[in-house]
Amino acid sequence: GQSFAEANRAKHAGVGLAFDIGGRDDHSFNEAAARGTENARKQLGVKVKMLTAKNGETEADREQRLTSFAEAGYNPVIGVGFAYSQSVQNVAKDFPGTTFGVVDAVPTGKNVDAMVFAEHEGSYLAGVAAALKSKTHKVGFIGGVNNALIQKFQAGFEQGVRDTDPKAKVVSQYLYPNNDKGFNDPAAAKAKAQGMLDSGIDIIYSAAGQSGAGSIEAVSKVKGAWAIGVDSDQYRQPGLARYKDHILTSVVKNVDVAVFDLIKSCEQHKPLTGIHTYDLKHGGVSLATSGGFITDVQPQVDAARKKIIEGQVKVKETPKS
Amino acid sequence: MANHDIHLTVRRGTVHALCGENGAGKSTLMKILYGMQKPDEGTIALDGEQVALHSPGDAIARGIGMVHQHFMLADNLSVLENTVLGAEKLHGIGAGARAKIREISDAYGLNVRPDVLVEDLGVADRQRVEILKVLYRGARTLILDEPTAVLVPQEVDALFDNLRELKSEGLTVIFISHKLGEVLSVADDITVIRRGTTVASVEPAETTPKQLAELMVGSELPSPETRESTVTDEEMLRVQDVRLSATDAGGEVRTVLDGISFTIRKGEVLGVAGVEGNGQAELVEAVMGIRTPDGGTITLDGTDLSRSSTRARREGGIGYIPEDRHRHGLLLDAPLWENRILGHVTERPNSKGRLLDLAGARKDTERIVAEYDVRTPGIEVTAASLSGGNQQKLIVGREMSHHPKLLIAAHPTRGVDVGAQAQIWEQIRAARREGLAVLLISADLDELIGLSDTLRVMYRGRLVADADPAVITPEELGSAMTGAASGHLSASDDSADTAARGGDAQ
Amino acid sequence: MSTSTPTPTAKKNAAVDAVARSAARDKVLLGIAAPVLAIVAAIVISSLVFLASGENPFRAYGIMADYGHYSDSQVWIVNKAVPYYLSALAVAVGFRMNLFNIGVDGQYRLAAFAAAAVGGAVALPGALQIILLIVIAMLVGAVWSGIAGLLKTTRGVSEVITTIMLNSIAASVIGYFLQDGRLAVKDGNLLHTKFLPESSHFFSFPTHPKPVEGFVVVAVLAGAVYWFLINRTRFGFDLRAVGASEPAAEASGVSVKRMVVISMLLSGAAAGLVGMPTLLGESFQYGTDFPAGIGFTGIAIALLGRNHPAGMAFGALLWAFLDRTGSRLEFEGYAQEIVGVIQGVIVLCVVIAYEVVRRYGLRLQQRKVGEELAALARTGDGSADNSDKPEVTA
Amino acid sequence: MSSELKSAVRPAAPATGGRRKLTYPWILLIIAGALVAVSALRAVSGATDLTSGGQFGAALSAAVPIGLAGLGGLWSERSGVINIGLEGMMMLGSFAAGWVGWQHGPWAAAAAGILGGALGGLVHAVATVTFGVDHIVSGVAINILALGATQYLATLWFGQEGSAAMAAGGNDKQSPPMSDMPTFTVPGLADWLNGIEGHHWFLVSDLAGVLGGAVTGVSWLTLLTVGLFVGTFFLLWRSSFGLRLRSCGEAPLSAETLGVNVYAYKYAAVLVSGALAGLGGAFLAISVHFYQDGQTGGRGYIGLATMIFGNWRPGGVALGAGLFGFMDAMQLRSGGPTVHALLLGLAALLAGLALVRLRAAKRAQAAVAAVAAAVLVVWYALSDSVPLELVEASPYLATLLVLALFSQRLRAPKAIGKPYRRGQGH
Ligand SMILES: Nc1ncnc2c1ncn2[C@@H]1O[C@H](COP(=O)(O)OP(=O)(O)OP(=O)(O)O)[C@@H](O)[C@H]1O
Ligand SMILES: Nc1ncnc2c1ncn2[C@@H]1O[C@H](COP(=O)(O)OP(=O)(O)OP(=O)(O)O)[C@@H](O)[C@H]1O
Ligand SMILES: [Mg+2]
Ligand SMILES: [Mg+2]
Repeated sequence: GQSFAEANRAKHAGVGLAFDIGGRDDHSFNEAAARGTENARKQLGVKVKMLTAKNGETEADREQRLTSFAEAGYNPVIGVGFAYSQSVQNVAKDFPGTTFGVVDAVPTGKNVDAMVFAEHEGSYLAGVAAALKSKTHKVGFIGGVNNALIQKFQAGFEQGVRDTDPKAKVVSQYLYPNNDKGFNDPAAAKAKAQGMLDSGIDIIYSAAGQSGAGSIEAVSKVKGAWAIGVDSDQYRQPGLARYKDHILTSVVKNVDVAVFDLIKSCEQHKPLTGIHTYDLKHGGVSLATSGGFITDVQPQVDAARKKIIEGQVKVKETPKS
Repeated sequence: MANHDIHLTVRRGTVHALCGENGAGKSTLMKILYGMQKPDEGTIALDGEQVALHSPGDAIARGIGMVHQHFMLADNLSVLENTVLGAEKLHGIGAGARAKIREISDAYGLNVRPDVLVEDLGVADRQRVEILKVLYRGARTLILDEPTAVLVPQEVDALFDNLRELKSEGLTVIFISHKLGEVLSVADDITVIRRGTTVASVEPAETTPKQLAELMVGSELPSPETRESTVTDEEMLRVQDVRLSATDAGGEVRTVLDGISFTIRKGEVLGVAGVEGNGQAELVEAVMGIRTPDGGTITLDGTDLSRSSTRARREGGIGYIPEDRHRHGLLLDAPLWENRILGHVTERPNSKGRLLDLAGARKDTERIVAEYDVRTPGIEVTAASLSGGNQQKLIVGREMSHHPKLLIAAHPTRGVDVGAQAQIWEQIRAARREGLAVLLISADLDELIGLSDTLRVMYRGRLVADADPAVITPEELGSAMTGAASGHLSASDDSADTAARGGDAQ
Repeated sequence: MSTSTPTPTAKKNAAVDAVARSAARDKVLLGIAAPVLAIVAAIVISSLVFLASGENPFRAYGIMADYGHYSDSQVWIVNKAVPYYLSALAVAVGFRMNLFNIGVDGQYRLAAFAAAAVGGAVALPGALQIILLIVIAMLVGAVWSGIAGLLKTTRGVSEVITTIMLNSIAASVIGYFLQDGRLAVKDGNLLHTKFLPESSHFFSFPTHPKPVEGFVVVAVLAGAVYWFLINRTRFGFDLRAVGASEPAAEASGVSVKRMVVISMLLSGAAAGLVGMPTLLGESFQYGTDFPAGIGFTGIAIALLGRNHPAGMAFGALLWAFLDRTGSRLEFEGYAQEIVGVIQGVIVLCVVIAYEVVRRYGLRLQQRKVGEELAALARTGDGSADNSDKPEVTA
Repeated sequence: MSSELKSAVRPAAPATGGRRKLTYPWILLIIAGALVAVSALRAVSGATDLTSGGQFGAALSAAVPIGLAGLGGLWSERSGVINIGLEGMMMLGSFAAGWVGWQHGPWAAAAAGILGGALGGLVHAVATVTFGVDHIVSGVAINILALGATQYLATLWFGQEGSAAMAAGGNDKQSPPMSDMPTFTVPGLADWLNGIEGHHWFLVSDLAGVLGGAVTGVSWLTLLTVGLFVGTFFLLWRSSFGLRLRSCGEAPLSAETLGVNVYAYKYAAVLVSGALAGLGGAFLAISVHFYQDGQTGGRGYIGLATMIFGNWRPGGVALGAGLFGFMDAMQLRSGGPTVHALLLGLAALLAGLALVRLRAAKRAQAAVAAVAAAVLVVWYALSDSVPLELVEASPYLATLLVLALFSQRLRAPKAIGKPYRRGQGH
């Protein structure tokens, strides 16, 4: 019969945002991306449509989602999360007139904007702060899933700690070797953090999506211990309001900025394409200061930041094994 | 319709026997009395008062207790637990109940130990637990549905002593049996049921077994008697020193078959007697290859089958009529023609090579249905919709169609009505004339004595005695079955007369 | 043996014909009754759910129907249904003999992973490569489910439990090897096995705008093989016999233990195919994002399709259709999660409806047989009565 | 009838290898032995977390949801109904807990979890008891339905744009957070035990660790769970209600003839089963303060495994759940290194097994065990950690191993999974 595309040709419909499994309110990068479109809606007056991935999706499911956006005339179409890497690359070929964006991945394509972040650089700063604030000289890192992305967080954090306090010990552990459950299991993070705290660790940096709430809670039960948040400024998250006095800082990934940039460029008919790295220099990542708990070490943190921006310090993307 | 126009009056403090052929509706009637099934119409009055029984609970509350045709016991619970179940209010579930059980057991000589697991009990013990369960509830009216079917004569006598004891205490007993000798010996009144309706009420003193039999089936009872011997010298089956042990649920290893040896010749029927649970079922399964013995050899017509699979044995010429046709003989939800394939899927006309021959199987099923008089409207109906007798005829037809050298028949006529019974006997006899060897297991001693050329008695996994069916009586056989006698059983002086022999059957 | 025929043959035949005809009619009617009953119930319940959540069910159904009738949607649906169907076949092989292979999920993932690892390392020419990979996948799937089969036959452990455990263990095994430096390569933030060479790409049908995956042919073939195996071969009869009654099958000469192992192996081999359309037609590598959970969907579809190849094809398409419309519904402002509710309701309604209809059918048939025989006996009068007791000697 | 009688065969004399029954003194002895072994292991390997109070506390809270699911399975299966829908019932429980909890607090959440799970149980009972659907089929269907329903309702109730729930921190996949469930710590005792534990004395410190875990910061729900286990034992094995319920799983037809309303007891059992699983789900939600999509993570299935593992007895289920909890807590808290120490323990166990088998003259089995033990020792010596994947898989491997070794000694209720229809007994 007739194809859907033929039946539903449309003009400019707005921005299409396709989330990863976490969904728009994941307190993490999906949420940040949503914030970016929200800003665009307010400032540029564009319409926004958001769709969310389901568990156990296939490549085809993601392609279908992106295709339905493009067919309905949405432009740009943005996939949030590295899972969209392949599907964006595939679909972008079929819709040369549409600009596609993807967060955390670098697919190729003439009409594709790849937005990647220097998580390791932000994590380095968190390492500096942790090394300076730890009284036991033992700090911990909890990763949700042992994949390449999370390893960037680990690598940066470990390097930051070591460069600042060579005596300090960093214990890095993952909740799951290879299972997305790791971003979704606060109970596991809680137990893991508890184990770390029991062994004398007093600062824990968790890069574990939603699971992070568990480790923050465990930290909040121990006097003098600090948690370091990730992706968004977790001090300000309503769901974590109860523990905010224990959130030292957060490594913020400004996905909203990247998304906003892309939308704006499209509105101005000069769409961004190619790889755009949002690093420390370009304000793509930063260390949150809410709560003022790191005010006392801010000078050292700023110094480290400067060294990275100037290239004096090169932050590694993979942890030393 | 299972029952219609039933009229039954039972006097208090008597033993009232109910008899009728298989499927006459006796069990159905008793289930109605016990509240397990609802009558479409009609009334039940107890002590002159009309009662409505909606569930067994109602019946129990009115002092009716029932011992079912098939044991209703939970193996994994103790005797105590089985007894107090549903009647916990009476004496609790602890010490009080235990004391009460001992009391009842002593009062009626039931000899029941409250704390053993039921699975560790033998048949007669289980029977007594069933009776105890009823008495524990203070029943004044006892219904016993074929309580003697699995008992040896001595155990039957003991049971009857128990019943007389109960009667003398003023209890009422309704007793169901088709063993007419038993009925006449224990009953005060007799009611006969035929095709779901009461046909007569008679006084035992004024009735002979022959009259009773005619009332039951409308004609004379068939007899399994075999006239001339067809036994040849050619050996068909040789079983030598077969041993088998099994691990039970508690992890304990038990010897189930202990050095079993026998031979069956062409044209011979070897009957094995024994109380159920003494290893007959295991023997059959060992010969069929369903169980692997620990040692010993099984040779069929000169071929050693000890290591062969069940299928190879079947292909080698063993026919099998299993004792539990629903569990082992049929696929109840499958149509008749698929049931015809069962067990012979590798043979013609059921298959060609590795493929099924559906047309061939269907056609042959039609033939079996016609030839063996299986009452069915067609071969596409499921086996479950046939009556038990017709299911059995289908099985017999199926097994006979492959011209077996050896037929293993375990309780071939159990639960089958007299008409079908006669047919099955006749078919076995006919095949035997053509040289078939038969291994017959049966709890019906008359059938066993009547059909067999040779008799062996099995007790605790061993063949302990042998007997000549021409002279042996059920009583003697029974005493060997309980382990009281062994070796070669010869006829005793007074029991050789035919009156006693045919007593139950005629 | 040949006793008197109970009734005149002609009369009996007529009666038999009538019964056979009415039995066939009943069978068809009952066969239709169950799915109709289930679908009606499912629609009613789903509508209530829509209404309760303040949505208009008819608009939603309209959107779904509208979505389903476009050609490109149909391509999406067919492609999605193929692995579902294969998974259902794998489950059904077990179901036909009362084995619950809950482990199809682990089996197909491990199988696809092994095939991907091998495929990334070797490059045979032409079709050989594809054949090699499919064989490897089927072997690995079979071995993994075979463990459950062996544990069941040798140690008496329920396959339900072992396959659940094996699912988790499979995930760990894959996790161990799917690491940089072991069998995986790092690609941006993803870890996956090396890309398969061109020769491993399965063909596809060039439909517009997206192609239909060629694996649909394999699925149809697998369905046909399944049907033939089960219904037309001795092996299939043995398998069904075990499913219908284990003791009866054992007594009939089937080695139940052997059948358990063989059918677990077959089921696992079929499970090995489940990941192939994705691997050979879509992703060309096994990565951390390889789809999981199709094994569980297969259970649902086998239940929907009553283990019948055509029924399961319908079930797979229905499931895929519902999955795909979820995205469309979300586009139109509904919560796509409603699809999960509809799917769950359908499965529950189907299993209940089939059971109710089955039981009713059995009772109906029993009564009919009883009546039929009673009628025969009446018309057959005295002769029938006599034939009950042939040639009795007292 | 013959099938019922088969087991009645009594031989002249019991043949070889009668096995001793596990009585309570024996079980206590085994537990004590295990403690000694573990503390020896701790001393040898230096993996102090093996017996720390924190480890046992974490083990306890990891064990509770699994144990509740297993206990739920026990109720249902003791009445003869297989319950593979435990996972779905847990999902309903955790969802309901999240839904009620953020507005009314954790106790209300626990109650809601119980109701939610019981609702799942009700569906299972209707399908299996009333309609006679195959138990496993119905269970699978319930798991699918529960997943769909909770996900859908979460979008409506937690993630609706502009709703109060969303403002309170809820979203499509997660409920707004609820307040803490109170915990209790026995004052004095906890600190004292903690102090002893710190000394790392052989056995004494280990025992202090175990006890410390049991008296420090324990959720009241954990205590409730312990009560439920004890209560279940007394209710099912020491009361007439329990006798009737178990009789439905052993011999429903007999129970029916004695006036037991089998349907009612099966319904009750399956409802309780769902309620317990629901409470297990609620425990998960309460301990992390919110419901979350995918929160149950297969614990319902694990619960089922512990039930079989525990031979359908509450003590066994508790033991199984404890083992799972222990492994789980260990891999989460300290990962590879501590599990690494267990290699040595396993090697010792296998060596022991080899000796026992050797004495029973089973050479081949003894050899296999000995070789395996040697391999483990070598592995232990040559490495200082085990792969995370192995740690993750260890509970499942342990279950498989136990079932493979001891399945013959397990005894399921006799009529389990069999269809039962009132008035259709013969
Ligand atoms: N509800 C029913 N409607 C019609 N027929 C039924 C019904 N229930 C049972 N029957 C049939 O009624 C007949 C009587 O069965 P019943 O079990 O009462 O016989 P019985 O006299 O106890 O036989 P047996 O000696 O074998 O125990 C059987 O053929 C049975 O199939
Ligand atoms: N509701 C019913 N109405 C009429 N006939 C029925 C009904 N239910 C069952 N029947 C018939 O009753 C018979 C059921 O067979 P069943 O096995 O109960 O017989 P049975 O009495 O045990 O037979 P046998 O005495 O030969 O063992 C069938 O012929 C069936 O068609
Ligand atoms: Mg009867
Ligand atoms: Mg019958």
